Amino acid sequence: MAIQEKCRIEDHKQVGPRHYKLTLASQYLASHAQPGQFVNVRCCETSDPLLRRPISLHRIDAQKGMIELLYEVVGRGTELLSKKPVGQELDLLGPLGAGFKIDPAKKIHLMAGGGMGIAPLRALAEQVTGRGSRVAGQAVYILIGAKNKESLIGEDELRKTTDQVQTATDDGSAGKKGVVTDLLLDFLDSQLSVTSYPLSVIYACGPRLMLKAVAEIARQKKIDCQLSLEERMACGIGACKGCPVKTVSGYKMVCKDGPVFDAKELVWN
Amino acid sequence: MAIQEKCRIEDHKQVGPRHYKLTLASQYLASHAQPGQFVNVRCCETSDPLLRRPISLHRIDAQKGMIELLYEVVGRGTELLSKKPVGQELDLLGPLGAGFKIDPAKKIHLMAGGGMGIAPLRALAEQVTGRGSRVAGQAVYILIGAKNKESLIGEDELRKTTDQVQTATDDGSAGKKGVVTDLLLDFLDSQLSVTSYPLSVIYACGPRLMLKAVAEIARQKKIDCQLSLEERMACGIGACKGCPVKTVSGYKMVCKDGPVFDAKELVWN
Amino acid sequence: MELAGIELKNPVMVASGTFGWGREYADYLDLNKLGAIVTKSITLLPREGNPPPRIVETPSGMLNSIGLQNEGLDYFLKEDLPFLAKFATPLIVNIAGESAEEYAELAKRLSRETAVKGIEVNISCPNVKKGGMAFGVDAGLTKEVIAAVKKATSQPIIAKLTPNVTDITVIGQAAVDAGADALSAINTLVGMAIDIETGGSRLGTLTGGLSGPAIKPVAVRMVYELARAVNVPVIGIGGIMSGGDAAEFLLAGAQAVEVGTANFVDTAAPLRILAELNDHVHRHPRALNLS
Amino acid sequence: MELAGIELKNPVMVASGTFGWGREYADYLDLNKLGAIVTKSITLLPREGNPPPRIVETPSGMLNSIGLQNEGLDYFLKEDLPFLAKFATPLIVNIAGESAEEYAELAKRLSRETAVKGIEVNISCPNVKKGGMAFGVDAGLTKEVIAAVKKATSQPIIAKLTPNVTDITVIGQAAVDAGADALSAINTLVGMAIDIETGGSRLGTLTGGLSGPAIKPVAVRMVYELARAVNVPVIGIGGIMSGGDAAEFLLAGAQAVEVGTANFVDTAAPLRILAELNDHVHRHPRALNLS
Ligand SMILES: Cc1cc2nc3c(=O)[nH]c(=O)nc-3n(C[C@H](O)[C@H](O)[C@H](O)COP(=O)(O)OP(=O)(O)OC[C@H]3O[C@@H](n4cnc5c(N)ncnc54)[C@H](O)[C@@H]3O)c2cc1C
Ligand SMILES: Cc1cc2nc3c(=O)[nH]c(=O)nc-3n(C[C@H](O)[C@H](O)[C@H](O)COP(=O)(O)OP(=O)(O)OC[C@H]3O[C@@H](n4cnc5c(N)ncnc54)[C@H](O)[C@@H]3O)c2cc1C
Ligand SMILES: Cc1cc2nc3c(=O)[nH]c(=O)nc-3n(C[C@H](O)[C@H](O)[C@H](O)COP(=O)(O)O)c2cc1C
Ligand SMILES: Cc1cc2nc3c(=O)[nH]c(=O)nc-3n(C[C@H](O)[C@H](O)[C@H](O)COP(=O)(O)O)c2cc1C
Ligand code: FES
Ligand code: FES
Repeated sequence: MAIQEKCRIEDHKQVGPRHYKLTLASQYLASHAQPGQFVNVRCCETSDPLLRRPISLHRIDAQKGMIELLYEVVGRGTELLSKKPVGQELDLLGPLGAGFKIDPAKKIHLMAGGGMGIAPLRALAEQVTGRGSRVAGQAVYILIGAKNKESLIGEDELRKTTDQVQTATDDGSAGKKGVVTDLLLDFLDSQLSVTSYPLSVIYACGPRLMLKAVAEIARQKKIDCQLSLEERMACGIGACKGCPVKTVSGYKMVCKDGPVFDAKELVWN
Repeated sequence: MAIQEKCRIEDHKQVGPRHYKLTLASQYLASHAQPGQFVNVRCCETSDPLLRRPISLHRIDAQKGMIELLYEVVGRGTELLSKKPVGQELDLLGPLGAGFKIDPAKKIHLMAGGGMGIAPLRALAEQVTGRGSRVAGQAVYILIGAKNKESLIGEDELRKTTDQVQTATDDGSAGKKGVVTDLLLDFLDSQLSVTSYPLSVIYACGPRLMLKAVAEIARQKKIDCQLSLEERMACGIGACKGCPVKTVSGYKMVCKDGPVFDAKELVWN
Repeated sequence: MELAGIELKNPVMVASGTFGWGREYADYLDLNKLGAIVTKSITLLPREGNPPPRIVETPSGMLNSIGLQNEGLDYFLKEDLPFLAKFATPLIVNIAGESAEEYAELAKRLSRETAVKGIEVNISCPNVKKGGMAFGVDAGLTKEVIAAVKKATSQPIIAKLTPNVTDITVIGQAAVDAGADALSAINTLVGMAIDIETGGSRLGTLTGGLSGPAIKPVAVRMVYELARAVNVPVIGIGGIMSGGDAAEFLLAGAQAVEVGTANFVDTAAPLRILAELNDHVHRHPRALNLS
Repeated sequence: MELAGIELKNPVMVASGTFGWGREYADYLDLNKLGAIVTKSITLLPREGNPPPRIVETPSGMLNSIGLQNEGLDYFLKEDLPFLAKFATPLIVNIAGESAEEYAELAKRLSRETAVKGIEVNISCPNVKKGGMAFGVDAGLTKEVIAAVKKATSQPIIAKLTPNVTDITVIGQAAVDAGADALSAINTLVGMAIDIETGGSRLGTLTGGLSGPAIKPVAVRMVYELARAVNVPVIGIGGIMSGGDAAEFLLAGAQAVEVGTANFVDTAAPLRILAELNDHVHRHPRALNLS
């Protein structure tokens, strides 16, 4: 069950050119949220901007009663958010949506993040590896794509969760020159045996075109694949029918039925 | 001439229950503003609240290149303003309007402020007394009315400019129990000889009803009187015709023709 | 309190399409405490709705182009009504159709349900190609639809009006003449938002419906006009975010209000607004002073 | 650039009533750089305007009830025109009247002035008891006023339309049929704000005109509808605060824009908006993709 709650800002750091990490105190969210779920954040008290902003859970620490959000300033809502000082309270609604599903039959976890798409992958990786400590028989590989070196956020932190982190940038200023699907294809073709495919699962989050390409790769290679989608939202709780995504069984709501969907369910156009 | 300018916040202090003093760096405003003039302040960058907020110049310090504003949080604009930290810049338009006129023939300056109406009187008192040091032959008396002790703001500071400060509160929790016009009447009747009336001038700023009462007293006693009015504003520069006040020669604009008017000009209803 | 024969628990209801089927908000507030629940518009057959994006934020408002996505009447009766029937709060079902016959059929079948206490007739949805607002901008068609619904049901009928007209009192009067027991106003204003990068609409459709605080001044004005023109109760809708906003509509002549977009911003909105309104009314027992 | 026979310096003009007589803004920006100056509405005789308060802020907008306060045509010709004539910027004079004859008389006398390059006919002011919007909500009266003005002048005529209508293209077409060389849209939406402490209007009048970012989605939609319906240029107005907003109107089909309420927020608004627009157009040489 989700709740609407005012949470104290415990930490708020700039971690990239327009990127921030926000730590919030919430025993409820920290104990109930699942990787892939999100919170709907009220960025201001006046009516402009009016709507909440959906942000994924980047880290979920039940022990400390803390959650972390990782976000990029792209417009007015996130701009206002970035100005909020430590100590102030933030009005959150969450945890919302259906997160990633961890299938115990899968041993190889490939996580592909494009841009800010890496945000929910940290929580996921920590969940799979038991919050930081590696779990025997479970391999986590993280593939990150970004525009350039500066916008490659969180790599070091992800390495704390798995030593298998590969990066690509559009301009080659860090990691491989190329996009995250290049890394994925390369990995599947040269670092994973075809016999491991049934034991593997791909989780991806990022721009729509990237997700479409990942879905296509997964389909071709017959690998299970879960995608975290984005859509403009109003309510965030399935009430307004504002955030549809086309699936094989008609429109589903990204906020409620997702944001994580099985790639096989989705209809691209 | 007024300009639109971003000014750095040099100091910002809470000085009462909902009252703040804001010090801004602006050589231009500090050198050009006259007591009774105001600045039109942009309280937020988004479109809600949309319009600027008019605030009087509380102090004008050409030497330091600083101005001070004294304001009360009464709504969303002033609320947002009160949150602005030192170091941030504030978008100001000013100095605007016609301020108090200091007539060299007047020797006795009676200043009556109700509530936040004392804000412009500080600058005026400092002007009359030559910024803090008493000027021979010029007497400045300041009468302040407020709801209660807590909202009696700036008394101590005003005493630095003149030792003639009298106060009244509605509930008698400080100074005399009563309103500022009680102080004024009392002063005129028992502390000033009728022969001094022609050498005297009353300046008043405060709620409309108070100003109306002050105007009536001045009319009866035949004392010159200047009143600083308030009206809802949009442009602040005489362009929109949004802030009319009825005068003997038709509607005039508070922002441009005022905010200070000769009491004789005004038509009350 | 009673409004057009419906026993409201209080004057603060939730607006159609902004509160889902109640279920979605049940975790966040006690549905028993609402003035009434107004459902999202229901159509005879399931509707898939419009392509995404369906939401664009605008200054102090939002455009939506949902397009009446819903599972249709049968599904509603089977899946949603039993849930809603559990609450002590009166249920008002909002209906939309492409013809007067469809509206009548919906009304007829809904009035068989004892849980349904009133029918709000949406003749003002701007997001569908057929029906919806096309009725509500035309006094003749308004009459036709409302008269058909009136014949089909003995339930109280609320005609929900569109603000996209020159004179809302003409449409309101037509609805009353045809048998509407109350009017609700306003539905959304038709608006557009263009993506300046692509040159295309920022919605999946060309236009959408504008709601939220931005439209409140227009809504208050239209409610005021209606309340003076017709002799049935008017329900005020449009940009209500606070008890003060609700009070404004009541002062304008509304007997009750519906809270819409505010639900998205604050899941507790209707009950917060009710508490603020009660508090205000307490401090101002009687304040109505419009010339 | 040329618009309906007027040589605009660029597509960003200032909107009537929000830029005074130019003079008020001369300290803040170079009037020579504006696309055109549109004056506040001028009436034949002086008008005192409405009682205060005349301004109420609303979410992302404002209501005004100025009521066309101005000193009348004679005063304008004597005191304001000589000042405005000094600038290289084309001058468009906005006129308002209580009858077709008054509009015609204004147009006739203004067209004798060589400094006047065009006449904007305000048939959309919501803040006067007679004339104004009463014309602009009625296709017949619109035709009557515009035809009278057309007969009285050979200057380019811009009919300024009200959004408070069911179908703005009907009024727009009527204006074009009667001889309008261009249309400008929109004037303000009629709105109300009630003081919940007193129960009275927060304006000195009962209603006011809503302007600012809040109305932009409605304005863009109406400009889009007009641009597709008529074969004269359309000037977009309503809530333009940035170059992006201006671009939105151009993409919707406007040939130029007028900046209104933004002038109150930022005295440099029109030139900032022009710079931002040029920058945008530079990055997006051709982006127009509305279905
Ligand atoms: C389920 C979900 C989880 C998300 N998680 C994160 C996260 O962890 N970190 C992060 O930085 N961002 C995340 N986003 C995207 C984030 O919600 C948007 O960047 C944010 O809402 C933009 O708000 P704004 O006011 O700053 O920008 P706006 O001014 O509203 O828009 C600026 C641009 O941002 C894009 N945008 C705006 N809203 C959305 C939206 N709801 N979905 C997608 N794109 C949008 C649009 O392209 C728009 O042009 C997530 C979105 C969803 C739907
Ligand atoms: C020339 C002038 C000088 C002023 N100087 C000062 C000053 O030095 N210190 C100070 O604290 N205040 C001053 N004011 C009043 C100040 O402008 C308002 O308090 C402020 O605009 C309120 O903004 P808000 O958003 O906080 O309140 P809002 O939410 O806009 O309104 C809250 C309440 O404040 C009042 N109010 C709002 N705007 C105005 C206005 N323009 N004039 C009068 N009352 C208004 C109304 O009663 C309203 O109900 C001055 C006003 C004028 C016109
Ligand atoms: C997302 C959304 C969906 C809506 N769906 C419906 C609907 O199905 N039927 C209807 O009559 N009104 C619908 N409306 C209109 C609202 O009920 C209400 O009339 C309007 O939004 C104005 O109120 P507000 O400003 O408080 O939101 C919808 C509004 C929104 C924002
Ligand atoms: C204070 C004010 C005064 C106005 N006066 C006039 C006027 O005299 N004549 C006119 O045609 N329009 C007048 N308007 C309407 C504007 O020109 C413009 O059409 C409207 O405000 C919408 O644009 P905006 O949202 O950019 O302000 C006025 C608007 C405002 C806010
Ligand atoms: S945002 Fe309302 S249904 Fe998803
Ligand atoms: S505020 Fe515009 S004329 Fe005074």
